[in-house]
Amino acid sequence: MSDIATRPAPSLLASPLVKFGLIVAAIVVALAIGVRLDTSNTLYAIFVDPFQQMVQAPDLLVQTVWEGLVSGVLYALIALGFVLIFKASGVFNFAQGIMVVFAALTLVGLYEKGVPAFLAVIITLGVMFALAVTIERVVLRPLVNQPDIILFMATFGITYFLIGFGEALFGGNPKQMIAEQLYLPKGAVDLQILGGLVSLQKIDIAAALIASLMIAALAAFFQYTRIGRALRAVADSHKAALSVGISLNQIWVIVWFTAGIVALITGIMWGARSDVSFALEIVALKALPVLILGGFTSIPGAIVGGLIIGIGEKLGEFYWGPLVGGGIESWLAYFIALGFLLFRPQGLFGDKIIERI
Amino acid sequence: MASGTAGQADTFPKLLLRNARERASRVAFRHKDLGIWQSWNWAEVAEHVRNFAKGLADLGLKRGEKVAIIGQNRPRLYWSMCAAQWIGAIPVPVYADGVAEEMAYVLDHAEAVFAVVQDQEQVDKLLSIADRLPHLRHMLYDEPRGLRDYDHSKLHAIETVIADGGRALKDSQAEAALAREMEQGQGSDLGIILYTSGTTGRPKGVMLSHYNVLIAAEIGCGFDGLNETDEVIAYLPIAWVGDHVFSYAQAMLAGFCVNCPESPDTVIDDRREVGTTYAFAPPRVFENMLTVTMVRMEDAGALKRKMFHYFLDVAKRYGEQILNGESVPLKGRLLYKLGDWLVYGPLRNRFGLTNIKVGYTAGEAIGPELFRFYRSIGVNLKQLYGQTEAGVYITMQPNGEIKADTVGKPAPMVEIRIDDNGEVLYRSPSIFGGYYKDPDKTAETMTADGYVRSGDAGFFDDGGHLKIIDRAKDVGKLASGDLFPPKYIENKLKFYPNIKEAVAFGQGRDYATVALNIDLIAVGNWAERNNVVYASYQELAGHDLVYDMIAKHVDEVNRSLAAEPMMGGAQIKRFLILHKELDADDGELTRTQKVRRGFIAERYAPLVTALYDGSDAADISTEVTFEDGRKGVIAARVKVRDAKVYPTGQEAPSSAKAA
Amino acid sequence: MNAEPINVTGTLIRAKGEVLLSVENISLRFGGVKAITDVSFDIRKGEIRAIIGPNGAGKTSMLNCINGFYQPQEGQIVFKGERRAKMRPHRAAAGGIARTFQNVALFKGMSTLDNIMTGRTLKMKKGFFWQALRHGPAMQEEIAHRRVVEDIIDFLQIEHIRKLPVGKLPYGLQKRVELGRALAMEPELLLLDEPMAGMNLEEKEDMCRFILDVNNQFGTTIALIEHDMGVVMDLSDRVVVLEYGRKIADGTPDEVKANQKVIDAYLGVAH
Amino acid sequence: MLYREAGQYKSSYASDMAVFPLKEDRIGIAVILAIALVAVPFLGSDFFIASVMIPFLIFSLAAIGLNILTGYTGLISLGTAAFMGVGAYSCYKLTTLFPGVNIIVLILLSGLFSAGIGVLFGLPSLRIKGFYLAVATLAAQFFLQWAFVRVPWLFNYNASGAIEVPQRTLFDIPLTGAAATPETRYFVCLGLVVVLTWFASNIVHGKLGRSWMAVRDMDIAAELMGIKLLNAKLMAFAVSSYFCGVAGAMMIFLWYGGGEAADVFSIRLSFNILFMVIIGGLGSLIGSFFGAAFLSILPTALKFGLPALGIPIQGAAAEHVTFMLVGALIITFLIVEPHGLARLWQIGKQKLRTWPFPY
Repeated sequence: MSDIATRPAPSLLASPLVKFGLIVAAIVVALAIGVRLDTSNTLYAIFVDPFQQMVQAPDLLVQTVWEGLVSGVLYALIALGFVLIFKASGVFNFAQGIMVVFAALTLVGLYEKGVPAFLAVIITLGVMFALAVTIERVVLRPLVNQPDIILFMATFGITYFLIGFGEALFGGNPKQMIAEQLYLPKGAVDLQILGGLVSLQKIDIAAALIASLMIAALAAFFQYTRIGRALRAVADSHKAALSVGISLNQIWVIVWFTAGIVALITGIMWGARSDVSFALEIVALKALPVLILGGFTSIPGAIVGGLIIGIGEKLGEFYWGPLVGGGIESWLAYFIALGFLLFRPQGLFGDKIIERI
Repeated sequence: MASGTAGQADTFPKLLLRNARERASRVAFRHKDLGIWQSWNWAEVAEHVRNFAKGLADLGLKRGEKVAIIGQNRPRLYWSMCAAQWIGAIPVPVYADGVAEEMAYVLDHAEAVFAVVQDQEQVDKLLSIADRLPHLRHMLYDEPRGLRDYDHSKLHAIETVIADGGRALKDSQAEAALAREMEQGQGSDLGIILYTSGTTGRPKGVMLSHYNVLIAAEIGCGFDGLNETDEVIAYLPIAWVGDHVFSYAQAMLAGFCVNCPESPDTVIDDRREVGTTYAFAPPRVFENMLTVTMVRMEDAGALKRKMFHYFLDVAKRYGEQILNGESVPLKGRLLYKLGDWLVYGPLRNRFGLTNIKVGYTAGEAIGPELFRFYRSIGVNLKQLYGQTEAGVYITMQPNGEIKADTVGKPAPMVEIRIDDNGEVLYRSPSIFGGYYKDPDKTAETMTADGYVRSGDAGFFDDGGHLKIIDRAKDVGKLASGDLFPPKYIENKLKFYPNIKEAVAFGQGRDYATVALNIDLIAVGNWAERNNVVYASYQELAGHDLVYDMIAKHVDEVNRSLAAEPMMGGAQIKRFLILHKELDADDGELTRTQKVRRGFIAERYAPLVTALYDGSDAADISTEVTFEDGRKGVIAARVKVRDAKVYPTGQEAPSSAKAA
Repeated sequence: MNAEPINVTGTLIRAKGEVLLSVENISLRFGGVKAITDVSFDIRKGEIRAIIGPNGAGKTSMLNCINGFYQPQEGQIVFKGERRAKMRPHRAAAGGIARTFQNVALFKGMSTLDNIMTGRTLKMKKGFFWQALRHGPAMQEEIAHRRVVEDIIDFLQIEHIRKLPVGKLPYGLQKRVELGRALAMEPELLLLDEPMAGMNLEEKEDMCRFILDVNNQFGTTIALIEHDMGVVMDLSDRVVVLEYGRKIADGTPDEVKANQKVIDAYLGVAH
Repeated sequence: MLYREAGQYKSSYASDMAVFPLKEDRIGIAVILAIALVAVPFLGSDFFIASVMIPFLIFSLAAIGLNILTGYTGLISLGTAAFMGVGAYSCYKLTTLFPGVNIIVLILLSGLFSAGIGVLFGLPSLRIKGFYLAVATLAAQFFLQWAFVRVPWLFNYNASGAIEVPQRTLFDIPLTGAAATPETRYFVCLGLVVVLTWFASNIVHGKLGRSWMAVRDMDIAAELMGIKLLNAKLMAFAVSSYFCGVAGAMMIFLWYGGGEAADVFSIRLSFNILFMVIIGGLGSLIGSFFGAAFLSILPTALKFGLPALGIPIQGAAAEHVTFMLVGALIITFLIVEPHGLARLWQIGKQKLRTWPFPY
């Protein structure tokens, strides 16, 4: 063996300082030229007006940020499911979104069949476990040692199967989440701040709390249990995990089940805010930009990324959206991620990407 | 026809010009090179050869001088033959894979002044023996690779010589002179000297005139109706008379296309690509193809294998009759059609024999099973018997009269006589003019009335077909005075796939016996199927069940010997299976894999004794050379079995049942 | 192919006059790790130059600098009289530098033929629309380059694997195909990173012959990294020895062999 | 078994480099074309032509487009539908701007706009690979989909927000619009698909195709061959988007009609085409056809096939079953043959060539 050298990832511009300077300079120049040519005050509407609004109505800003925060939490939860599986098995689980829907539908469906709410939760957990085992048996095991892209594609298959399966069982219509039966709070808390009224939904507060609790629990699980440590080991090396005495197959079942639990909780929270429907599948795609921001293997990254995307998206929609006809929520997250990719491809917390030659 | 052609175009250069006139744009030569079949039509070939001839002449080649040609089958090497003949020089093709020693002898004996070779390898070989070739003036090579830094004062690229010749021919006077030079050639001129590969003694230079070779070519072309649409692949040594006649003379005469393979390893693929219509191969080639087929089919799915063997059976039943144009029941015809679609057609395709009009095998005896297999799947395979001295053809199998165990009837224009000692003598217009610089040998071989002694013993069967038994000098006699043809017996045994080698003893003894080698692959397969466990060749060879199986083969051979005239006395009375494989490294085989009977008899004397003293086993220990050159000793106790002998002169009982 | 003076059988004279490439005081760091420190040497036209050294000596990094994968922090590389500060690999390729990799870097999904054809990319000029037609000029261009590629296939004796996907070929043949791909670029300077790694004796001999033939027939200048000292001593005209990213010796094989530093650093160590 | 290769030799590089060097393959292609040209339009019912053949052809073209990007160049895209949409909307704008120009020309031109947009969204591909690039293409998907609804200029400020397909004719035969018969639309589709497939085949077999595959297989070595990575990748985006754009224009103008333009170019369509490429076989043109046939015909076949077999299944249930089946098939395919139908086809062909031998 000769020396394996590493090659720095190519960068558009060598120094970040230069890069930043150039961008600022470009914006200033563009503004200067733009304002001069601008007759209908478009540039004013983009670069000045929104900030004026923020300052003038801070309560609206807080309200928007809060809403962003809440949807950010939910993005983060979905992303968390991705990260768990990616870390432990290297599979990029596209099906995480549909698992959320599926878990929520199962819960609601069971309740509608007359199962008591909390029993339904337990049975749903059982279903998620069964799903994890099935996926491990039917999909992952036969595909072991295949390239990542193949496994990625396989999760597309899982997604489609679950969509069909879920719709066949529970029908395609949106359903109401059984929030009350699960003792989730209802109504809103109105706060009088900054000269305005900020309305916080209790369910949102609960969601944020439960999400935090779950993340703490997961962290503890990874830190303090044998299985948790094994899971962390497997992320580094499969052999290391085997030496802890847990088979790879078991680990897969465990992470997929854990991701299933996360999915169920996400589903309950999300369902309580809107309703349970397959539209969530598209929303779940937002986890992708979250992951890009946070890095594919970092749990804190998933959370921070989720929050950034959630808040950024809401702010963008509220202050800039009307300028272009609204609805920019649908793509803004991806553009934020794209911008990030160009300058920090490894994400906020990711390791530096090194190409080997 | 013979005289007609000879009158107009009585030499090969003249024939070439005739082709360039009559079928100028038809492809004459193809060579798989650089990934595609590079082709030249007759006009281009004629042009090249003419320029080549001029180039050779300008290098100083004179009428009557000899040009050695060494290499694999390449268009330019064939052209060099014609170019030499153009100016009256005599091409001497030489076996390319021979050691430098052998090459030195031939080149020196032929007094070759030029050598046209294929590549660096041959150049190096010649350079290494240059001091022993005082006559050699120039070397020409086809492939320049690696020769860039060689001294080019006496070394030339063929391409350059051709180009130089082409430039010189721009001068119309030079052109006319060259044309006159060519016109001067006559059919009776010495056309080529072919050295026979010397299994015994030094190689002998067989001198054939243009006329001799042309007649030979005509015999073949007329016999099978070859014409300009045919395709042949040239892959056998250019120094061999067969290749010279098939790939040079007949191509020139009939105007068909000669295809040169990319390399010796790709012949099968290349043959498939070209789809030859006229083919020649020694039995070993056909045998290899069949073996590979059977081995590959073993890996096929059960259903497909079943289907395959079912249709092979159908072919065995009806195939040959259909090929021979005999009447076959409708059901057989339909089944054969189906089989043709499912099995035979694809098989012919894989072998590259889809378009085959006629294929020949010769050189050694071909196993009847093997022969019939190819015929049954619709390949018109035939045997011929020939010799360099005959300009190849002595006997051939006419369509519809093909029998596996004969070599056919006398070829057109050939007369055959069997001598008292059984030797086959022949006479025809294509026989050679004598051995080069060896009048004694010539006199020995040619009788006063113009017959040539073939050196082979044989007899005609009832249908007038010739059967070759063995080399005349090898056919011995038992103590009883009965004929003992060892090779004939050995070949009969070797036709069984389970038997790899056989050595027959019996000269001057009371009866004939054989020592055998089993074929480890074939018998190994059999062992696997029959749950016979073995650890080594030795163990397998000594196994009783193996002995039983081989005994059946010996029995069948005895039956067939008993049924033939004069052969009944040579039935095998006792046999044994040798404990080791005969090996060229141990001197038991020649390098061409022929058994050295005398040496083996000496080496395994205790076993031979046991064959004749009635004991049922004997101890033997032999020294062997391992692959890495170490020597060791193998010791074993070898069993001897008796075989049943049948009364002679009548059909052996129940042979049909056995088959 | 430049015209070399022709000599009597077997021997050859290489024109080793002008400097084709010179490396001047190159230093390369990865973060805090110094891969190469202040190394200078030159490669003359027509020679076979070996770069040797123990593992981790910075040999591959050196090649990577030469063909533009890495940009050294200090020093310069002068190629054909042109001093360059920054170099991208495709620019190096256009300038006439080809290379092979230590661990074969073939295009695994493509056939031998297509792999070697990619080496002709730079020389193919026909535009997109002709390519979309694949007739006329584009086809003629393809054919012309196919001819060149066939010559290389013939040269390297890989006719039989012409149309097979390279991914399934034995390692020795893959190395040969990779050499073929580099040759297809008709490079002036050929960088070979351990061309004989992982080969058996016979394959090594073949590869040696090919390297010599390339140098001899096409006049290609060759810089190679190799571990087999016998091969290095037989093949190369001059040898540069690296250790821990520094040059410790430079000269003819005999000189290098006799150098005490080299003996200490390298030859004494079993590899 | 059907192959008789003996005698099929190549004496020129042109014939050796032909896409179908074997006579049997050429015959096969000719037979398929003959069926497509004669048998289908004359024997097929209007329903078959309009609901099976036209969608199949259009999906095939889109799948070829994506295959160029994903299969040949190794760049994942989840924005196929959006690029198709660009084609459709460009075509609509072109028909209003140049009403006199033949619709076929406009469909072909509209691909160019798609190509341009494709290049724009392909720019990040120099820096990012794999999943990351998938996200970049998702940005394209959602942004463009949004634009189709929110930028009124694109649909000429129609109150309905829909675009309409005007009637356009060639030699007085209506090609588009309500008056166009399924047969006519089918012939237009067939012609476009055949010609564009031929172009695609030429490109992937030439220098550009080799460059793409080189980038896909080993980008570092490709760079070393003098292939400029950015150029090769952008070219892939451009060509791929062109094909998708034309397919999108065909989809609206020759199949759906304008009313649904805002809805069809959704992420789900992107996924569908991706599945076609995967099931068909990455890096195979013929695979694109297989994949498209499989996934475009499967739902129709289920919807009408299962009841015919006596399995009672309602419309919605059929859709659910289709989803499950597609999902299960994707997984099955990835497990059994990750290289898709094209590889199975290739193996089958190889078996036929070596018949009766197993290899």
